[in-house]
Amino acid sequence: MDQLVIGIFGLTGCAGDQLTILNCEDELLLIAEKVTMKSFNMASSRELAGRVEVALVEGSVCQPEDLAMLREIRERSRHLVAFGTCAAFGGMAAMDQRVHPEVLRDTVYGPDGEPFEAIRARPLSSFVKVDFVLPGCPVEKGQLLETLSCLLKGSFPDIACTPVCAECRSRENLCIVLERDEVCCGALTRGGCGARCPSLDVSCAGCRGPVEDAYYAVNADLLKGRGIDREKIRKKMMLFSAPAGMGERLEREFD
Amino acid sequence: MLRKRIEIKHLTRVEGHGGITIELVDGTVKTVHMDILEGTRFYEALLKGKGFLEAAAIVSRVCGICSASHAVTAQLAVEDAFGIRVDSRTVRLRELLLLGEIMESHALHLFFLLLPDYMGYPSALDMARDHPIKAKMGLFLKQLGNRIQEAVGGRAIHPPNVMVGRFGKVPGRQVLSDLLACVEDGLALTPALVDLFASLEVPVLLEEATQYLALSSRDGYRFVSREIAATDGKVFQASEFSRVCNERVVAHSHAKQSLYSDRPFAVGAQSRVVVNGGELTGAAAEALERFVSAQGGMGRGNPISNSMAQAVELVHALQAAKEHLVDILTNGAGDAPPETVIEPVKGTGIGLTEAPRGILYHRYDFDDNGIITEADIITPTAQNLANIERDMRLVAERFGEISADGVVLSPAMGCLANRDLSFVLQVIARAYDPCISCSVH
Amino acid sequence: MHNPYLPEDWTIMAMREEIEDHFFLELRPPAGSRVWEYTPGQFCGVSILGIGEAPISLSSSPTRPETLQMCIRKAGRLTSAVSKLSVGDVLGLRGPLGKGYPLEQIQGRDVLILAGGLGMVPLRSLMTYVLDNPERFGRLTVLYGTRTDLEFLFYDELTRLGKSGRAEVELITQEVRPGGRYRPENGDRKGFVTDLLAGGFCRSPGETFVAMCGPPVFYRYAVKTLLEKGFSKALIFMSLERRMECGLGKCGHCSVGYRYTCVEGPIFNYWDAYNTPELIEIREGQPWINS
Amino acid sequence: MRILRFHKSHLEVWLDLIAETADLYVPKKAGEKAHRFERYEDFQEVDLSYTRTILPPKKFLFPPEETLFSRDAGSDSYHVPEIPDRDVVLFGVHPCDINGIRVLDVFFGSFDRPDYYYQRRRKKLRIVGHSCMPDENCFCQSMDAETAASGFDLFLNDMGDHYLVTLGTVEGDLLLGDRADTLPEATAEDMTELMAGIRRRREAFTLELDTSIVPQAVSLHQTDPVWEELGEKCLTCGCCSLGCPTCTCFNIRDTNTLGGSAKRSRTWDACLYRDFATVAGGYNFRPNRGRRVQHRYYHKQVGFAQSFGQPSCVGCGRCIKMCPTGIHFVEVFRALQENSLKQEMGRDA
Repeated sequence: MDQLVIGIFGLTGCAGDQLTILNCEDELLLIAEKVTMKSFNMASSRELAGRVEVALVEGSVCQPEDLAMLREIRERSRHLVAFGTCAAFGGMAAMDQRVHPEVLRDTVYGPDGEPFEAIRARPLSSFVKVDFVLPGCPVEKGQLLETLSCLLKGSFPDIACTPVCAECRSRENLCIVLERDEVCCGALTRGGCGARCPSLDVSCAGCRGPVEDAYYAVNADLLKGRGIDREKIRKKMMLFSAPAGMGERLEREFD
Repeated sequence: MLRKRIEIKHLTRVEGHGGITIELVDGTVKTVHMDILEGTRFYEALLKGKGFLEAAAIVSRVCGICSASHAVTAQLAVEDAFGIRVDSRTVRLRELLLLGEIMESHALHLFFLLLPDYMGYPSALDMARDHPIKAKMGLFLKQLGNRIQEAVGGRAIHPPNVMVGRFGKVPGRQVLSDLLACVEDGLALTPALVDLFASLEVPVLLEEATQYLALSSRDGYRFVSREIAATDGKVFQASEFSRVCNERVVAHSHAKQSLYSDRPFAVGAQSRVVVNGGELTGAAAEALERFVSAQGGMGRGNPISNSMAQAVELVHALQAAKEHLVDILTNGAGDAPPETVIEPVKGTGIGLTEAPRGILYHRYDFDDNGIITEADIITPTAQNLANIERDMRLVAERFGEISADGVVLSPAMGCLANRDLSFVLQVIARAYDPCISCSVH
Repeated sequence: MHNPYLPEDWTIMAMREEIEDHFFLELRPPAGSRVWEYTPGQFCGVSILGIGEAPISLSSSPTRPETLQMCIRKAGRLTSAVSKLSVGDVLGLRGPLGKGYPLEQIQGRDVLILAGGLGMVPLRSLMTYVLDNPERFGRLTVLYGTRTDLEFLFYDELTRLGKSGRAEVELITQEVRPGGRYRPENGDRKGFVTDLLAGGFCRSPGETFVAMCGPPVFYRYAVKTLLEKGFSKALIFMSLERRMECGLGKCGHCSVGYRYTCVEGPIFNYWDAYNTPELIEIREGQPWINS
Repeated sequence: MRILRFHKSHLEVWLDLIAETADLYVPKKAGEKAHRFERYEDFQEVDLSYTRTILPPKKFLFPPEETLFSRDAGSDSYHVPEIPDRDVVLFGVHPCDINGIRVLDVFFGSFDRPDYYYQRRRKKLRIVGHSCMPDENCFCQSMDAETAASGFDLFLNDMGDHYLVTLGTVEGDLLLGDRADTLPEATAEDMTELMAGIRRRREAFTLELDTSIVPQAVSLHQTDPVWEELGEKCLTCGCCSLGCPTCTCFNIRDTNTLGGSAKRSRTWDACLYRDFATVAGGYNFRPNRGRRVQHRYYHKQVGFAQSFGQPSCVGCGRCIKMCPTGIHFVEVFRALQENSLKQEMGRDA
C-alpha cells in the first residue's frame, strides 16, 4: 500500500502543535514508518514539493505571506486540517479584535519601526476550506495520534465536541466556579483534554476554543452573580473562548 | 563591480520561519541579514489591559518550545511587582520544571536538529533508520524532559500549573518517585551521551573574541537569578538589563536586535557554561572538561561549541533534577499548596530566567488593580541575532568567495568539509538553536 | 450472557452504486451462521471498527433468507468508509434492531406503500415480503415520489413490477434532470407524491394498511391527504429517523418523550407518532405534544 | 428483615476485613465541602457524615468511560476486556442512591435487551447502605426515595454509638462474617428508637415537590415560557446529567492506534449537549437549548415513568447543588404548577 503522505506546515504561531508531533517519543519511529511527512521544516531539511493527502496546518494567518502560503498549501492538499487552536479559531493572537492592528504594531515597534502591513490574526477557515479541525493549545497528543491512526484508515477521527465540564464532572473534580467563585471557561470550551486544567485546580482558560454554541451571556451572568468582577470575566473569556469573529458576540452578550 | 547574493529562503530544522541573505560586492561582504519572516502576534500589545492572573497563560503561548520559561518568568515578574515571596518547594519545583524544559529542548536540538548534520542525514527520522540506538537515546532524554514538564507544569507545552506564588496542584509522591526512577535511568545514559558528542569532530569555524552574557549565581549552576554577568567582568542587576542589552528595531526583520556596549553578544548554553562553568559538579563538570580539552575551550568564539555546551547542560540537568526530586520527596510532596493572598500593587516587576536559548526577560507595569499597563519581553534569540549575523559575516569574509564559487572547505572542517557556504551558514544559524517564534512575539 | 454490542463479520457479496452516493449492498453471514430472523421495517447496526457504526434499514425480505440487502447513503464517516469497500470485504453487523411492521395486523388487508425519496429503502423490504406471500395479503399499491428523477431507487425493479400486474406501481418526480430515469412511456408522472393520492385508487381506504416513509415534509402533507380520504389512524404506519447508536434502548440519543425509537420504533402508527412528544411535527408550528 | 445491633467501635476492624477480600469504596472528603466514593485505604479518611458525593455510585456500574471491545491489527476476533474478579463493596450509600441504583437496574435490564456491561458489574456490586439527614437540597421524600425498602445487602441505621444493621440479602449476611450469627438482635426499644429517628429525619426536610400533578404540569405546558427562560439560563454544561444517579445516556465512539488495532468504547453523554440528537448528515432534532432542557425534565419526571412505571428522579439534590447557574429542579416544577394555577384562575375570572 502507498504510504500516507502528510504535509506539516506552520503559519504564524508558537510551533507547539508541530512540537507535539515530535513529543510523541514512543510513537515517533512508528509514525515515520507509516507516514511520509513532507515539508516538516522544523524537523527535516528534506523539502518535498508535490501533492499531499493531508496538510496539517498550524498557526493563524497574521501577515500577507501567511495567506499566500496557506493558499498554496490548499492547492497542494487533498484535505486540510486546522491543526491547533490558532489554525482553528485564531488563537491567542486573535483576541482583542476591536483594537486596530496598526495600534498593536506601533505599541510593539514604536515610531522607529519599518512599517510593515499589520493584519489581525484570523483562523484558516476565514480564507480557505478546512476539512477537519483538531483544536488544542497545543493539540492533545492522544487526539493527534488518533487523528494519524484514523487517517491511516482513510477517515477523520470522531472527536468529541462536548464542553470541558463533561470531562471535569466525569473526573469528579470540584467545580472551580462553585467552590472558589473563580472565572472558569469550562462550559464554553471544547473538551478532549480530559479537563486538564481544572484537574490541576486551575480554572479553564478556554485554550481548546469554544463549543459550537458557546453562550457568553449566561456565563457572564453566572459569574457576575457570584460576585466576580465583570472585567475579570471578560478578560478571561477573551483569551481563547471568543475567537476571531466571536469577540463581538461576547461583547454584545456581555452588555 | 561584481555583485553576488546568497539567499537562503527557509532555514530548516529550526523553530519558525527565517532566512539568510548575504550580499558580496567584489568579494567583500556588504550585508548579512538574518531575515526573520515570522508573522508578528504583538504579544506586548496584547498584554496591555490584561490582568496579572492571565499573564503567564498568555505569554507561554509565545513559544511552544520555551513555554515553561515564559510562564515561570511571567510569574517571577508578577511576584516581583507585588512583593510576593514563594516557599522553597515552589522554588524547587519551578527549577525542576525549567530543567525539564532544558532536557527536552537540548535533546531535541542535539539529536534531531544538529546530529543529522554531523551524520549526513536530512532529518533525524532518516538518521534513526540507520542509527536506532542514538535516536532512542535522544528520544529517551527528550521524553524525560517532557515527563518532568507534564508532572510539574501539568502539560509538556504551555504549562497551566504554574501560578502566581504557587502551583495549582503539587505533584504527588508517586509521580515524583516515578520521575526520580526515570532520572536515574537518564543518568545511566550520560557516559554514552558524552562519548557520542565528544566523538564528533567539531569544526573550528571561528575564534574571534565574543562577548557572552548569562545570569550568574554564586550558589551553583542555576537557571533563575536576578544578576547578569558579562565575560568582560561586569555584573548587572535585573533592573539594568533592558539598558544593558539595548533592544531596538531593525529594518530587515520582525525581530528586534540587541547590542551590549554597541557590540553583538551571545547568550545561551555556551554563554552559561563560559560564565558559570565553575559551578558545575560531578559528571557535568567532567563532561565540560572533556569537551574543553578536545576543543580547546568553550569561550573561544566558536559558535559550534554551543552544542557541546548543551550536551554538558543535559548532564547537569539530570543531576540537578535528581537533587530537586530527592529534596522535595524528603521535605514534603503533594500536600496542598500554600494559600497566597495576592494583593496587586501599582508598580513594575521584572522576571529573569535562563531559558534553553539564554536570558529571558519580562517586565510588566501594573496599575492598582493588577492590570498590565506596559509590557516588555526580551527573548534570547532576539539577543543572539546580531551575533549570528556577525558570525556569518566573519565566516563569509573568510570562506565566502572561494566556497561560493564551488571551492570546498578544507577537510579539517569535519562535517563541513565539501560543503558550500550556504550550508555552512545554516549550520551556524542552527548552532544557536534559534527560536524564531520567541524572537518575534 | 449475550453481549448485544458485539458485531458479527458479514461478507459483501454484491455492491453497486444504485444512484449517486447511494450504495446497494448484499451481504452473507459469517461462516456457520445463518441470516437473522427479522421483520420488514427493522434495521441493523453497520460498523467498521475504528471508524464507527451507523443504523441502516434492511431492504431485503426475510422471505429470501440467503442474504441481507441494504442501501447505504454516503452521509457520515462510516457510510463514506463503507462506500469505499468492495465485494469480498467484511462489514460488522449487529441486529436485527428495532420493531418492524406488525405483520399480523396487515394479514388479509390491501397494502399501500407510500415512499418519498430515500424512504423506498426500508419499504422495499415490506414490498418484497407482501409479493412473496400473495395469499396472505390483498392488493398491493406502491406510490413513490422523488424530488428529481435522478433519485429513483430500484427503478427497474419497480417498473418491472408495475408491468407484471402483481402490483399497482406509480412513480412521480417533481423535477426531470438530464440523465435521470423519468420515462413517460413507462407511465412515470411529474408532480408531488400527494398528487398520486388524488385519484380514487383504493377500494376501502378505512381497511387499507399504509406503510409510509420519507422526509418530514412528506409526512406532513401525505398524512393530511390520507386522513381526508378516510384512511385509519390505526393503520397508517410511518418509519421515523432519529439518532440511533446502541439500538438497545440504552444510549438515549433516539429518545423522544418517553419512547426509545430504536427499540419501540422506527415503525410507529400515526396515532403513536401524533401523540408522542417530539416524535413528529405533523402540523407546522405545532407544539411537540398535542394536548 | 432481621435487624442487628453493631457497636461502632468495631467498624474499623470490620472495614479492614472487608477490604481484604473485596474492593471496598467509602465516602471521603474532597476539599472542604464535598465528598467522593473512593477506595478504602485508611479508616481515618472514612467520612460517613457526608450529605452527598459529587458523583453518585453509578460510576461503579456505568463508568464515565468504558471499553466495549477491541480488535488487534490482523486479528479477526473481538476482545472484550475482563473486569476484576473481586466483589466491589460500596459502603455508606444513602437511600436516594440505593434507589437510584434500583432505577438503573430497571433501565439497564429493559426491553429484553439487558446491558451486558452493566449487568456484569452489577453482579459484583455489594451495597452497604447508611442512614442520613437531609440538607436544603434534598427532596427524596417527595420522590418516595427517602427509604430503601430493598436494593441493599446491608443497611446501617446510625444510632449514635451503635448501628442497627438491617440484613437485606444473603450476600450482606456474608459480608458481616461471623458477626451475622453473634451480634445481638435489635430489641423492641431499639425499634422504637429507630422509628423515632425516621420521624425526626422526615421532619428535617425543608424542600418539597408536589409530584401529584407533575406529569400534568409538564405535559400541559410544553409551550410554557419557563422552558425558554430555562434555555436562556442553562449553560448546557451537562453537570446535572452527569452527576445524576439515574442519567444513563452515553456516546459510542471508536478509536485507533497507529499499529492498526481499534476499539469501541462508550462515554457519558448528556441530552443537554448540542449534538445529542444530531443524525448523520447534520440534521439536529433538538437544536434549541430550551427544548433540550425541556426534554431532560420531561424525561426524568414523566417520560421514564410512562415507560418504566416510576419517575427516574430520586430527589438526591445533586442537580440543584451542582448547577453553576442555580437552576433549581424543584423550583422549575413549582413554576410550571404555578403557571397552570394562574391559567386556571384566569379562566375562572
